[in-house]
Amino acid sequence: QDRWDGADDLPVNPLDCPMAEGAEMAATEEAEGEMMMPEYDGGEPVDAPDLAGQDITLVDVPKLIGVGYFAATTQGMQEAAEELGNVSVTTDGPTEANIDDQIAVIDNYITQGVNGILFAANDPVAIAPVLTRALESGIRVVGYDANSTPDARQWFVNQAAFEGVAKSLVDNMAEQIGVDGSFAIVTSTFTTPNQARWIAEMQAYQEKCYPEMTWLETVEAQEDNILSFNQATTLINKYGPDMDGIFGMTSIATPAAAEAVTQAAVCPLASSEGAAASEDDAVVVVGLATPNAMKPYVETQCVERVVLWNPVDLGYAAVYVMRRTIDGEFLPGATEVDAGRLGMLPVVNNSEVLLGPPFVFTAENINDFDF
Amino acid sequence: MAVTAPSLGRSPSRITPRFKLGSLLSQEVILALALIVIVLVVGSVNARYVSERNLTSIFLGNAYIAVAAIGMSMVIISGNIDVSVGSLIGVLATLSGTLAVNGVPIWLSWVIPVFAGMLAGAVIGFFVAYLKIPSIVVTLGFLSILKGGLISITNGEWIRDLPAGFGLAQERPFGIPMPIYFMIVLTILAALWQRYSATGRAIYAVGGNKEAARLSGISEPRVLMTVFILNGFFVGIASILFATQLEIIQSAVPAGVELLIITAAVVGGVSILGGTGTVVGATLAAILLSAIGSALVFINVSPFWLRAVQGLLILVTVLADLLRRRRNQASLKG
Amino acid sequence: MMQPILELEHISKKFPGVQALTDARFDMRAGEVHALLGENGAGKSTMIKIISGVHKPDTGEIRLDGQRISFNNPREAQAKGIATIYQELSLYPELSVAENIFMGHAPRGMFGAVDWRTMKRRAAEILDSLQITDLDVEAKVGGLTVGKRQRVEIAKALSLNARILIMDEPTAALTEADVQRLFGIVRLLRERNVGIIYISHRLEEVFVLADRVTVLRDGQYVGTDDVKNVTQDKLISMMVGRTIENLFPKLPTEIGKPVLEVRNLWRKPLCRGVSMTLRAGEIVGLAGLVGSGRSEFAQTVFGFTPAQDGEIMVDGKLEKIRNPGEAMSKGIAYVPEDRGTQGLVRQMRIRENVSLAVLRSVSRGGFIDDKQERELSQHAIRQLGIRAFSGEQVVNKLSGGNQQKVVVAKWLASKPKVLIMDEPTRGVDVGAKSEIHRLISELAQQGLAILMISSELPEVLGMSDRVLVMREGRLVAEFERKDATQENVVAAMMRENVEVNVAPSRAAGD
Amino acid sequence: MTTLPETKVLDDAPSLRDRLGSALFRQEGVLILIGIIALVVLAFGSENFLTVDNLLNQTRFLAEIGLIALPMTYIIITGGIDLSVGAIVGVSAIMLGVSWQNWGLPLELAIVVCILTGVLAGFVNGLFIVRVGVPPLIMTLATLAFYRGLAEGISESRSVRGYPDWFEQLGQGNFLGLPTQLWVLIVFAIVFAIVLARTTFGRSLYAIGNNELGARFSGIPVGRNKIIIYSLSGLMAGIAAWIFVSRTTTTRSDYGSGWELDVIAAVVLGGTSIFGGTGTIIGTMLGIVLIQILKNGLALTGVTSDATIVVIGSVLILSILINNYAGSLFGALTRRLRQTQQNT
Ligand SMILES: Nc1ncnc2c1ncn2[C@@H]1O[C@H](COP(=O)(O)OP(=O)(O)OP(=O)(O)O)[C@@H](O)[C@H]1O
Ligand SMILES: Nc1ncnc2c1ncn2[C@@H]1O[C@H](COP(=O)(O)OP(=O)(O)OP(=O)(O)O)[C@@H](O)[C@H]1O
Ligand SMILES: [Mg+2]
Ligand SMILES: [Mg+2]
Repeated sequence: QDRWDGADDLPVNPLDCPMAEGAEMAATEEAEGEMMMPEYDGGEPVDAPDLAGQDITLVDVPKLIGVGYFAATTQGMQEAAEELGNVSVTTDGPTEANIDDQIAVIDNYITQGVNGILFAANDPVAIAPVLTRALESGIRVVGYDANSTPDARQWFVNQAAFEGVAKSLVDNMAEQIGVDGSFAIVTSTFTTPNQARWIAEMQAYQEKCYPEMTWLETVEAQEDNILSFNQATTLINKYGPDMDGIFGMTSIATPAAAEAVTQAAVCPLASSEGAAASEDDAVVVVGLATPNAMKPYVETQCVERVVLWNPVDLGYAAVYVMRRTIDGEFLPGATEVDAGRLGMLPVVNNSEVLLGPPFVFTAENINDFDF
Repeated sequence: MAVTAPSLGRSPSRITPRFKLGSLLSQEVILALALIVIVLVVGSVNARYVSERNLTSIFLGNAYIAVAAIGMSMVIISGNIDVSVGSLIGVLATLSGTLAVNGVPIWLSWVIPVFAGMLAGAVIGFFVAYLKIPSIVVTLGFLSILKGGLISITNGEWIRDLPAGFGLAQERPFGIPMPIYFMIVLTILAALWQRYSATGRAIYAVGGNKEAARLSGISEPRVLMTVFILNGFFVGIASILFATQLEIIQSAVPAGVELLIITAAVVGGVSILGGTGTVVGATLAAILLSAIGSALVFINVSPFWLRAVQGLLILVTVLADLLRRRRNQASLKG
Repeated sequence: MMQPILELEHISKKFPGVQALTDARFDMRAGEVHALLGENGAGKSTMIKIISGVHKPDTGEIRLDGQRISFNNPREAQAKGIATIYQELSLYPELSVAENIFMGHAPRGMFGAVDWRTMKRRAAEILDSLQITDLDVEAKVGGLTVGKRQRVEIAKALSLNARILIMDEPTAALTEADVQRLFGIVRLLRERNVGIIYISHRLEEVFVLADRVTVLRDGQYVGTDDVKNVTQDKLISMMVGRTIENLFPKLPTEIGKPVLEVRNLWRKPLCRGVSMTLRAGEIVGLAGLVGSGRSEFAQTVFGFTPAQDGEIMVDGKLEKIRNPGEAMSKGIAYVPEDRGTQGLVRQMRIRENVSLAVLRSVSRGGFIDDKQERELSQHAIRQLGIRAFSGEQVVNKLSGGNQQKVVVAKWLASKPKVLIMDEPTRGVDVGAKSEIHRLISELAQQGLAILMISSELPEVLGMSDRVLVMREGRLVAEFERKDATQENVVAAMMRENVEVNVAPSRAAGD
Repeated sequence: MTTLPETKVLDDAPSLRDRLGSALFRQEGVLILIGIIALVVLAFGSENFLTVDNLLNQTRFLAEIGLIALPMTYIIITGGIDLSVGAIVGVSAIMLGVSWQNWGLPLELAIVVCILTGVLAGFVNGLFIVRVGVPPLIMTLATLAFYRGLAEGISESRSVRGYPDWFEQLGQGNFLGLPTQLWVLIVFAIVFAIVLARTTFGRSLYAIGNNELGARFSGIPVGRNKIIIYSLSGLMAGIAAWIFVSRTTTTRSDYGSGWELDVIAAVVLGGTSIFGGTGTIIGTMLGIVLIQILKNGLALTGVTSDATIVVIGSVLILSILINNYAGSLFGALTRRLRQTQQNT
């Protein structure tokens, strides 16, 4: 398996390895280290009307509509809109995660004339021209979940730095299967930018911090739950005892993998139903997923940990950032932004707002969340 | 009759065994052979491929595709096509889940979508059979309507907290997953029906020569209605298997499923020109596709080239079938 | 005088732009063979399609056994014991012979399941009763020759034991021998008191077979009479409204140098080392049984099924002919035998069909010249008297014979040196037939070399300077005009086929 | 009686009434009708809709699909189909990017590679369909997977970026006041329309679609023509890929996925019979435009895209339905006229 460095050949920067404690610290310190001298690299709308404090209409264009994840971000945006009172957001986007449809949708809203556009890009570069056009016609542009080239938008709300997610995933896996364990990955498609980045960062981080770990392979499963299930099952069958863990890179792949593990009766914990015959056969599932999707498996104890930021918060934050930007309270060079109930969020990488470190759901806390 | 019948065997000119064998079984035989070859080759590379567990999951992999492909075969044999099945599966799966979580008795939440599927089939059938709109147009239309409608209504909210016992596809009587039973039983029933029922035969007639069918007193519209309603039935079953395999239901349309189903049908030897083909072939093809998918993972094909190889293999099976037909034609002429 | 079982009165039927039938009438008695005659487009097929429930008449009434009925679809007619062999073959290419025969009324076993064994057995029985032993009941119809398909059609009609059997030009596709067989069957059925409506353009058949005859002209009823009271000329004048002096107007021509020379031409399975020469101004008739390979020979010369071996010389020059295009560029034209599938694009206009084979000649730099094209089609329509209201009419709507005229016109348009005509007058009425014959003679006189494949012996004998006979893909005999008599031509066609045909069914008999 | 034909034949050129009638009552007429209604309604729905800027801007989005729809019309007229067009766009686009960035070809050459890739892909389809006799739907279904696979394999699913500005001209720039790609579409549309309507090649396509055997007996090079149209399909997919890459300044291996259905929908909406034998380029273009008008107009009036595709789906079915009715209506009409003629 040759080195996987993602679909966009961007440089990776693995975070420091966990040193018993303070690992988190290290991470955030690093972030702050950047925050010292932020020189803003985002774009600027051309003579945008001053709408400070006035009612504004926003459009939210996710990668695609009609999937659980973006249903959650939409929910967050509506919450924010209600809190603020002077914001109205409509969500509209392509029905397939196609960049060309997404461009067309955004273009229509530029023509229709909204005050601000929130987007999650299907492709960071391909989406740039239409976003630039938006800026040129005086529309504020803020990204979330999936970034574009910086100068094509003003701010990007980063749910969790790629390297942060990578670190969290790999660390959690390592803790369960040991530093010499072997694992495979089930992702959506190799061309999905976020997944590609995460995988790239994971590989870099694993090679840096867990050199003994064996990286078996990465398989595609689209956004299709049955296919994800089949792929996971195939991996289990293929490696048998030689595979200790599976990463699920999407909110679909992870529960599907968990289901596969359950039905193949190779769950790690002896107490769980569908428990593995022996220590050897056991397959640990760690992945990105919404807690709701994973509750069944966490309850049966087949899965211990699920990593994710809160997509509701993500949408929520995006709207706040947009509002602040329009109100002129959040200007280039700022180091943090007030995001309502989420408090102050730090600015990283010059023009990105960091939602915070990824959250790790476990049996203890998972029932406190509903998204 | 003036002349008494010769026993078929004794009239030499009547039976050419070579041809009989050639025409009846070959497509299925080819697929079966391809299946065996793959299993043997990959198995020799990696023994785990032929482990009982993996073979099971190969059969399980495309079970719901196979079920849907049964209906699709009939549609295609009748000289039509249905590109809306993917959307329909998504809609029916969502329906099933919604019913279940809203306290409808589980068995009902399994049955109602099947009827809903037949209803949808009836509507499509009506457009095709009585309003005389080409099936590709109708189903292209329905593809968007169903998909758009589903998104507008559910907005993609996942369905979860499904009641215990809803997971029909997760049942494993005698250690064999439920979908496999459905696949096998339905295939056999459909095959028998197609061969031994008048309507079953009429499908071939309508697909083969509309005008002639009309002249021999076959009501084309009625046959087409039957075909599309049946298709709806199989799609309904497929959608249940699809919905009940995991603990959650994405209330969304599975991408590209219709192409997979159509592929299974045509690779199964159903002539897209209508008038010929069998459902057994379609099911075998579905299994073959699943076996290929799994095999490519086992023999470590670079994941990037996976789909290319898949396409190539599909092409090869199709060509094999084609050359067989050629041979039969030749043996016929000569 | 016995009471008729079927009566039609004051029948009118209008199609878009055409009054197919006006106040026509017809009646039929049990156990009679009633011939229905008329020019192409006279309304014969329409009449029988009304009887068999395909069309509903606009006006008029149908009585079966004295009481009034009306059929909404063919099934209802079949239920009443009316079976039909339609003019255009209607079979399922992908299905077996047995299934074709029983489609729509297959024998059922338990649980109403189709009983395949019985079905095949019954199919075999029916074929035997027609003494057809060269048909595999499990063979796909798609691969059969035109002749064989025609026999399947007949078996199909007989499979629902009908009391009224309608045959719309059943012999059009058959060769002499098969016609004789068919007559045998028809007589057999007449014994069984089945009433038979028999449409044909071959008048001699009418006199051999029919008891009564009804004539239509331009959709109107002309008259009905016992065959014994009428003469051929009487019938013709009833049909055409005028008398036709000579059916085979063979004009004297002086025969020039060889135009087409074929040496040991091979194309398996049905063209086995054929050699022949065709001279300018000469009409050569090619006779043979169905499946004797005449078409394949012709289609090989024409490059449709390129030769596997052998030489083709045009004007003494050795030519390589790999496809019809090349054949045409060498001046060879072929009028195919099956107008429906080979000769025409039925959904297209007359104009477009006539110019299809010669698009190059009516176009400049690849662009079609409307004016030239229209002139071409108008000329064709006039030259052959095609019955259509304009060149813009879609060929589908033309009657069978008029469609045949369009095919001929189409190939004449290519102004060939060598004209191969495969069944040029199949399904063409006497009037048109004599026109086509005259045309052939004239063309020959203008120096064209003509090879005429025909299953109608009188035509072959009447028109040809020489007669060639094919059997099983080989050229087996050649006669000069003077000694080409019915007897020895048929003999040449049949030889040892006789055994082949009869032996098995005898074996079946005991 | 026998003199009847001659008199009739003389006035052979289709009369104005026939021309008008058939034009109005063919699918084109229906589309124009629906189109006008849509324009009016939508114009009331949003003042931003019926503006030159907006409409011109829309043409950027329909250019690629439009270009591919041209040869697709040919193919469907011959009774064939090409499901692999989307995948060909993908593989062509990838070849453009990879040959430029990874193989270091000059971008101009890379563009040529992109287009040739398309042609080759289409040619392969045609070759198998004609020489081996694989039914088009099956062949292109297989290559749909295969070509997409090639795109992924060759690019290892990496996107190619960083194209120079001049390259973006085609997809984002203007020429003589119109979007550049609109010119490309217009030119090709006119050429394809003329070829289909006026040339022997076009005529042969209709003949093949209605009766292939008959066409072959008429000496029409059926095989050659089929290979040509499938290659054309590849060619247009290649050009579309070029425009698309230029418009999005990126190359992804998933480019063009799902386009096949959009294209077919447009062609069918344009009145081309899926069974072959009939169809026009004008119809196809109207179909393309109508779909884009709906997508854009509805969006501007605040309809979200999920609802929009519902509308488009319904329009597709309805328009054909209307057309069937209009057809029989027109038939009755002319019959009436003919009768009055005969009576006088
Ligand atoms: N389906 C139809 N639509 C329109 N016109 C038709 C149709 N069928 C037949 N006609 C017209 O009706 C007239 C009678 O046709 P019909 O087929 O009955 O003639 P026919 O006597 O069978 O001629 P032939 O001996 O050539 O078969 C012809 O002018 C024909 O063009
Ligand atoms: N329509 C057709 N479809 C398929 N094969 C055909 C067709 N017509 C002719 N053939 C081929 O040509 C061979 C000869 O056919 P055919 O019966 O036409 O011989 P023939 O001597 O031309 O008799 P006839 O001219 O009376 O039909 C057949 O064996 C068949 O293989
Ligand atoms: Mg007739
Ligand atoms: Mg012949």
